[in-house]
Amino acid sequence: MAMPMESPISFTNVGKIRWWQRGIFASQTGYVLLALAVLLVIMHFASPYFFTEGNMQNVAKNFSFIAIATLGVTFVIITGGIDLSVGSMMCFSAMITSMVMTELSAPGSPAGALFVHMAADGKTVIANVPGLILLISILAGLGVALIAGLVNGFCIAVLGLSPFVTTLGMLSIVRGLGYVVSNGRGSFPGGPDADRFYALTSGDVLGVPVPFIYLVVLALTMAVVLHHSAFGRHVFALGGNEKAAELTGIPVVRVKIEVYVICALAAGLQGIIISGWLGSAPANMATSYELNVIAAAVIGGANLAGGIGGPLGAIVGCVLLEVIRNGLVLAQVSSYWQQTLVGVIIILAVLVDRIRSRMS
Amino acid sequence: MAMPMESPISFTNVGKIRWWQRGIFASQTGYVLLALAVLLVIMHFASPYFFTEGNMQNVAKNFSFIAIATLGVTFVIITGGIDLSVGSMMCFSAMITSMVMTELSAPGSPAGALFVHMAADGKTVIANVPGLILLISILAGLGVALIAGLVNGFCIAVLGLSPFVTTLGMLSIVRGLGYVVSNGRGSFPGGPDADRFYALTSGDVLGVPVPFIYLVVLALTMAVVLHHSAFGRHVFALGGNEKAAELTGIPVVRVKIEVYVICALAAGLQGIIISGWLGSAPANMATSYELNVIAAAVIGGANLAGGIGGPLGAIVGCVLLEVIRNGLVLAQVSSYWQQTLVGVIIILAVLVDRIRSRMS
Amino acid sequence: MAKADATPVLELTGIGKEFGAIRALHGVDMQVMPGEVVGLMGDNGAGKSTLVKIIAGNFRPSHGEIRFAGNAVHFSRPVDARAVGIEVVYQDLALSDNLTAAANVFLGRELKRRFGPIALLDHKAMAARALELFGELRSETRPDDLVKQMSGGQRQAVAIARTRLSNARLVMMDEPTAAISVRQVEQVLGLIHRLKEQGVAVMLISHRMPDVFAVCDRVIVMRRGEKRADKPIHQTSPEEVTALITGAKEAA
Amino acid sequence: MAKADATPVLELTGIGKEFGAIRALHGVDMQVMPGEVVGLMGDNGAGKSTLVKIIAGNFRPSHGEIRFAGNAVHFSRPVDARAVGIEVVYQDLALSDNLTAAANVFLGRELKRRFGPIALLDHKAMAARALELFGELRSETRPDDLVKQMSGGQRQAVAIARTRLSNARLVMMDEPTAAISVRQVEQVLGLIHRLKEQGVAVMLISHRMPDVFAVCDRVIVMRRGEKRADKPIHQTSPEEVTALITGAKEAA
Amino acid sequence: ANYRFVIVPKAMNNPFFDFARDGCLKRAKELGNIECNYKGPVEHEPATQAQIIQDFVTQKVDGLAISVADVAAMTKSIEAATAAGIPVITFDADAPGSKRIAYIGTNNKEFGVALGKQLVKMRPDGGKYAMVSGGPGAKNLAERVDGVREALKGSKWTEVAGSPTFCNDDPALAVQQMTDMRTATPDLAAIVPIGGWPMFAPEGFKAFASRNKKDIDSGKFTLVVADTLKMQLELLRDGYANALVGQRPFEMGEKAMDTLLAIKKGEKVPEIVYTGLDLVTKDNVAQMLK
Ligand SMILES: Nc1ncnc2c1ncn2[C@@H]1O[C@H](COP(=O)(O)OP(=O)(O)OP(=O)(O)O)[C@@H](O)[C@H]1O
Ligand SMILES: Nc1ncnc2c1ncn2[C@@H]1O[C@H](COP(=O)(O)OP(=O)(O)OP(=O)(O)O)[C@@H](O)[C@H]1O
Ligand SMILES: O[C@@H]1[C@@H](O)[C@H](O)OC[C@H]1O
Ligand SMILES: [Mg+2]
Ligand SMILES: [Mg+2]
Repeated sequence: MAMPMESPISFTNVGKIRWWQRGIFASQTGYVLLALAVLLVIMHFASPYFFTEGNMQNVAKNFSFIAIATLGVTFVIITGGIDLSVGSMMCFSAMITSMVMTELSAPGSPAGALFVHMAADGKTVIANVPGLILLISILAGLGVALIAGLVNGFCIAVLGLSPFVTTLGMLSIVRGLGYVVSNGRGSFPGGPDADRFYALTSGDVLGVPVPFIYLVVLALTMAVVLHHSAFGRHVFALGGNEKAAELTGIPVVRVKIEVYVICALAAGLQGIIISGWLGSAPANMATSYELNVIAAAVIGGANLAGGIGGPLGAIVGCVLLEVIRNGLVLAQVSSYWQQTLVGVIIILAVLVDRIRSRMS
Repeated sequence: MAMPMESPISFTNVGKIRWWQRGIFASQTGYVLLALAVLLVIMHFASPYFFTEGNMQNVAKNFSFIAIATLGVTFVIITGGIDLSVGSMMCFSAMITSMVMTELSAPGSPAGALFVHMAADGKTVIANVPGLILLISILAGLGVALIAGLVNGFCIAVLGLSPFVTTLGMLSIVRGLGYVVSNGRGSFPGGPDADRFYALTSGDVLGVPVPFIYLVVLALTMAVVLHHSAFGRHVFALGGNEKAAELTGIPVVRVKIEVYVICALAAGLQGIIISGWLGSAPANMATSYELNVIAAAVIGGANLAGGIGGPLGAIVGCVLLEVIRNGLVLAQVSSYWQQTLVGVIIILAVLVDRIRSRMS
Repeated sequence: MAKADATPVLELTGIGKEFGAIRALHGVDMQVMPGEVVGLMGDNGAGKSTLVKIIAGNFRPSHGEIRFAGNAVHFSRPVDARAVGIEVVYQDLALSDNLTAAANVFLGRELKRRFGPIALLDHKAMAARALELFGELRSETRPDDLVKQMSGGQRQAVAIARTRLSNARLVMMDEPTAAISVRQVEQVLGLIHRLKEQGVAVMLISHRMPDVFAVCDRVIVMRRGEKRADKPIHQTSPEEVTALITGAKEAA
Repeated sequence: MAKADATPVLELTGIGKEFGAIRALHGVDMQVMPGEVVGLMGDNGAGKSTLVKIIAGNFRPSHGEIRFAGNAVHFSRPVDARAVGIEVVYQDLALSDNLTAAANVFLGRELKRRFGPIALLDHKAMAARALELFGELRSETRPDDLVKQMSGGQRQAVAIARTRLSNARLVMMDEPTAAISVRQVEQVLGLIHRLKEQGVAVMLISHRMPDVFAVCDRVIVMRRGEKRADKPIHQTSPEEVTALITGAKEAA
Repeated sequence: ANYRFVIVPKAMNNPFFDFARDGCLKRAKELGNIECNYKGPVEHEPATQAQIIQDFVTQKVDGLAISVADVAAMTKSIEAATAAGIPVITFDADAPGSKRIAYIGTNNKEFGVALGKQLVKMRPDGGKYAMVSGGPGAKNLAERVDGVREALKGSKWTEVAGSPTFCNDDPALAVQQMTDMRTATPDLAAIVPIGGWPMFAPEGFKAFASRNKKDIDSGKFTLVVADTLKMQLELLRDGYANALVGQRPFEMGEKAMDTLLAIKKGEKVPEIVYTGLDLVTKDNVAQMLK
């Protein structure tokens, strides 16, 4: 029995949504972008060197250094969770990568024997397959991140622990393990693949720093995943109403575990890249970066209550933080005042978003 | 026209709630208390020094040092907010108190002339009214906390900014101002009232450390305010459903500002007490304490989503963190493993609460 | 019934409201007299709840003027509307899930006992009074239970009980009987009758035709944000109202 | 109508549920046949929604057994119940406020288009199908609007539209017509008729006596967690059911 | 007798203190009858350090060697420890005026002066310079800053606004700050980090130095850096810096054990032991690396 339609449903009281009423123009991200633009102009007048090519490259590199981790934590924030372990995770993955690289490259060691041998001159060390050591090292670094992410996800999704407490515990656990494995010393990338590693992490392609390229690729991927895949939709649904998501048959546990794993992997990758640039993975690397990373996401428009966020916002937040930092040094503001100004500018930047609410 | 009652409303399908099904026995706080008891037993076996009088005093003093700030932040958390500026606030209030105390006690200075003068021997400095300098100094320290709290509250309640971003900005602002006013050096209590100050902050009464006494008084007050005053009820209502609270005519803006002010004042008081015990208010004092303070509240059962929390939980959380810290040092666990164990124990402690959910 | 020459409790002129591109309300005029029960009907999305929220100070109108008891008013927050004597049962109930039923009923108007300079909550008195109010509604709702754990109808009873606390001059009920059971529906209709007798104006929003025809003096029909009809109840019929709601009949 | 000797779609034996000290359900037995429409009525707090949630895998029963299509089942999560063909319209609707109406309708069953190895969401197809479903319900609900911004009735339409996506064997509707307007009520009742014709079993929870008597084959009355009556609709009357609900009549 | 001594750094996350720890462990092993514990706050935070000291007082350890995070705060803690009969010495960062029995470490003022003098020696022509410091709270670092300024007073060197920057002991931040300062003042002629932080990130430091390589080689940009950890020496050897002035943390650790043991045995110990400074340039770097 098909229903006969009396009259087609029409929406006579609904007008056209103008372009400036939707999408980015109606979001916090858009308004923070506006604040950023204002800030750039101010910085330009504060220091003639701000807009030099060298400094722009520098800014691009520096913000890419926390932006990848910010992309990861944005997934978690959209589900309404939080991950405080990103800073420690960066350090630990970086450390494991360096340590494995060094270990596999030591001709004498048991593991090293499989990968390297002395050349005839008794000096040069040659790897079996070029790049193999590097690959294994990076996989090892990401592997530990994967495990930490799984543990976070398991505690939160399956055991139902609070994300704040769980990831705070993980912050401590992972940082401590970093001290344990390196005996407090941190570690350095070493061996025949170290140069290849440096090229992959701190080189540039046609003047564009490689971390920036990774960032762009990852951000685009994230945009597609969030808005055009079922997984992404479930991530948003979880943040909107977890109970409803559960009732409508979304695999809540799986999605939650996945976001914490993504976040840990992003942090791990971020740490590995930073250590390549530093040439070292010190045991105190990225200490308390978690606050910066989460702040960047939130400033860019992600909502800690869940349900809102995206890659563009994450990046805008990171750029804003880096421009403030870099700009204040360039403007030769006294170090004592710098910290105060950073705080003030952060608040002013998000305040711009209020213009939108007031206008509508 | 009064309605005739057909039959009195009765609840035949409702049994009696047994004592172990309600109140603390049915709360996370109760279960974390259980975890704490287990931990105490373990520590007793791990170190003979743990249950000595000296160490117990020590533990009591140390946890009181963050517990007052935790009480404050618990108010904020119950409304569904967060305050990341507590650590910086502690430092800044302490610093202002010391600086004012020193300034007012300097016989030569313009402000000092009003309060102190040289004795006949040209050496001893005498105050007009004993304790007046101390009072004014403490009020000055609390005064700056009040202002910071008002600014936080204003930005969050009136301008509608995110609590995370606002208080992160304030963290930076207040810490920076501490550097600015002390020229990076910090300050320490001085003058004729310094000894009185030390007695009030690090003395003991019949073997009980005074900070512990303050804590007990404040916690009891807080319990009464939360559960037996209209303000307390509104704090819970706000955390349960802010929209509904607004619709039912609760002065949401005022309540929000009040909780941020309470939180800042508690942090300020806490900082002043710590500086009395330290005998100094260094510029990097209490760096990153905010995470410990928030963690203590959350471990004790406060819910960052709002609507749940209380003084007992705040205290239990602080005791747990301090027992872990102190216990691991006493048990002579390697410093490098300590951090890892702290994380593991934090997670295990909240895990105990899951037993409850599973059981019911 | 209200006399024609009395001052209306509520008078709306040209009320309009846009949400971005959505015109939720457009040029709505209406008057409500003291002691009058007005039924507000209309299709889903017609703008009824939006109108209630505007009157209650929850949204500001994009256009138009509100007069309450003869004076122009501009409520900027719900508490302002409450202060002049407007009580509302919201469609989404506006309950704090983590509080008990009694606490919700008394939210913002807690009963207190003074102990010298301090006033503490009088839990017992509030629980007793709430039980009484639920009894009046014939609802088996336990005052000391958390609202989170309650059934849909129990929650609605809590929201309705709230309006009984103050001496309101206008009570607006947005689908108060949607979730409640047969006998409580009777009680709510009875309650509306009593309010009317006390000279309180009532605005009832409902999709239940029989309820509206049982208690209302006048019915207003909205369609896509506009007022399509405003008639004394005895000059219309359920059939006509249905036709107006669905748009089969354009106006009356 | 269902034949007596067919296997019941759903069979409950001795279902009980306690929440702490509250006995929400106690010893409930019932059977639902394919193509049968059963009305579940009862006072507020009688345990209707709790029963629905137990069948849907949202709570586990404290006592008793559930058989679905002849087999004992133990759903540990709602997705398990959905997998065997149970669709539910929850009383609180279970919508994600930050998603659009179309996204909510298709939540967990998104339509996709394959691009080589990857499958991306087919936004257009979902919006079109959702508009169609809302049209069937005669509801003016815009597929691309956020659910957060919708009126109570529009939200309910979204929740009802969901059940139309799959080939369910049992559809449970917990007060599906509470917030919707007259003409949509007709459509929902029409929908229930069509489901019945397709052999789908329907359980309708409602406080609206006329609706229950219009579509149900059988009515079950609950009171304080217990089943008080289970009768073919033509052997009872609205008056008797009302008496059973209020407790004026103990059982039938 | 078996003694349990504890060495308390300002912050465990600073690689500098790893050397003090290693020195301490080595010496403890050599001496045989003592145990060396290493424990401090993870981050540089004085209240936490004070709590840790108190825990050790409770445990009645046999001696404490502290790198003081805040002078006033430690003065009180040291008093408490002394009252409990535990001898206390300081290393790396001192608390003069407290009840500590001895200080073992660098004369920080002189350290600063040495850094400044090294700069003047290499570049008497002068120019603009900037400093990088760790945390604004640390007294030993403040003394170094004063020392540098004192040495450069009357020379042709002028300090730029915004100097010193504080990297909070974060190597990455230290490099970023150096980069930014050079961008802000393109004619900046020298940077003097008064601790080794930027070089603890060798590749980051290299990247920065490489970009300014031309200026470094032509003597237009000079890097005089404090501390002489191994990676720092390598960087100097490879031409990424002009000079290093180093302290001897390993020796600090060793001497701390000796001194505490001597105190326990009732011997008289000197109140101040300066462990000395190493001046390293291209000329002697190879030798230092051995
Ligand atoms: N906050 C909002 N933002 C955007 N649009 C909104 C908002 N609130 C309501 N609307 C829109 O305004 C229109 C009127 O909604 P309203 O809630 O007033 O309808 P209603 O008449 O109460 O319907 P119902 O009978 O379903 O409750 C709807 O189209 C709705 O989508
Ligand atoms: N999660 C819960 N925790 C504790 N008690 C609960 C919970 N859910 C329901 N209850 C209680 O169980 C009883 C039955 O509730 P239920 O929601 O099943 O009633 P209902 O028949 O659907 O009522 P209504 O017609 O009002 O929707 C009520 O007394 C309610 O307070
Ligand atoms: O001595 C210094 C130490 O105190 C600091 O914190 O780290 C670097 C060293 O130069
Ligand atoms: Mg409505
Ligand atoms: Mg129900």
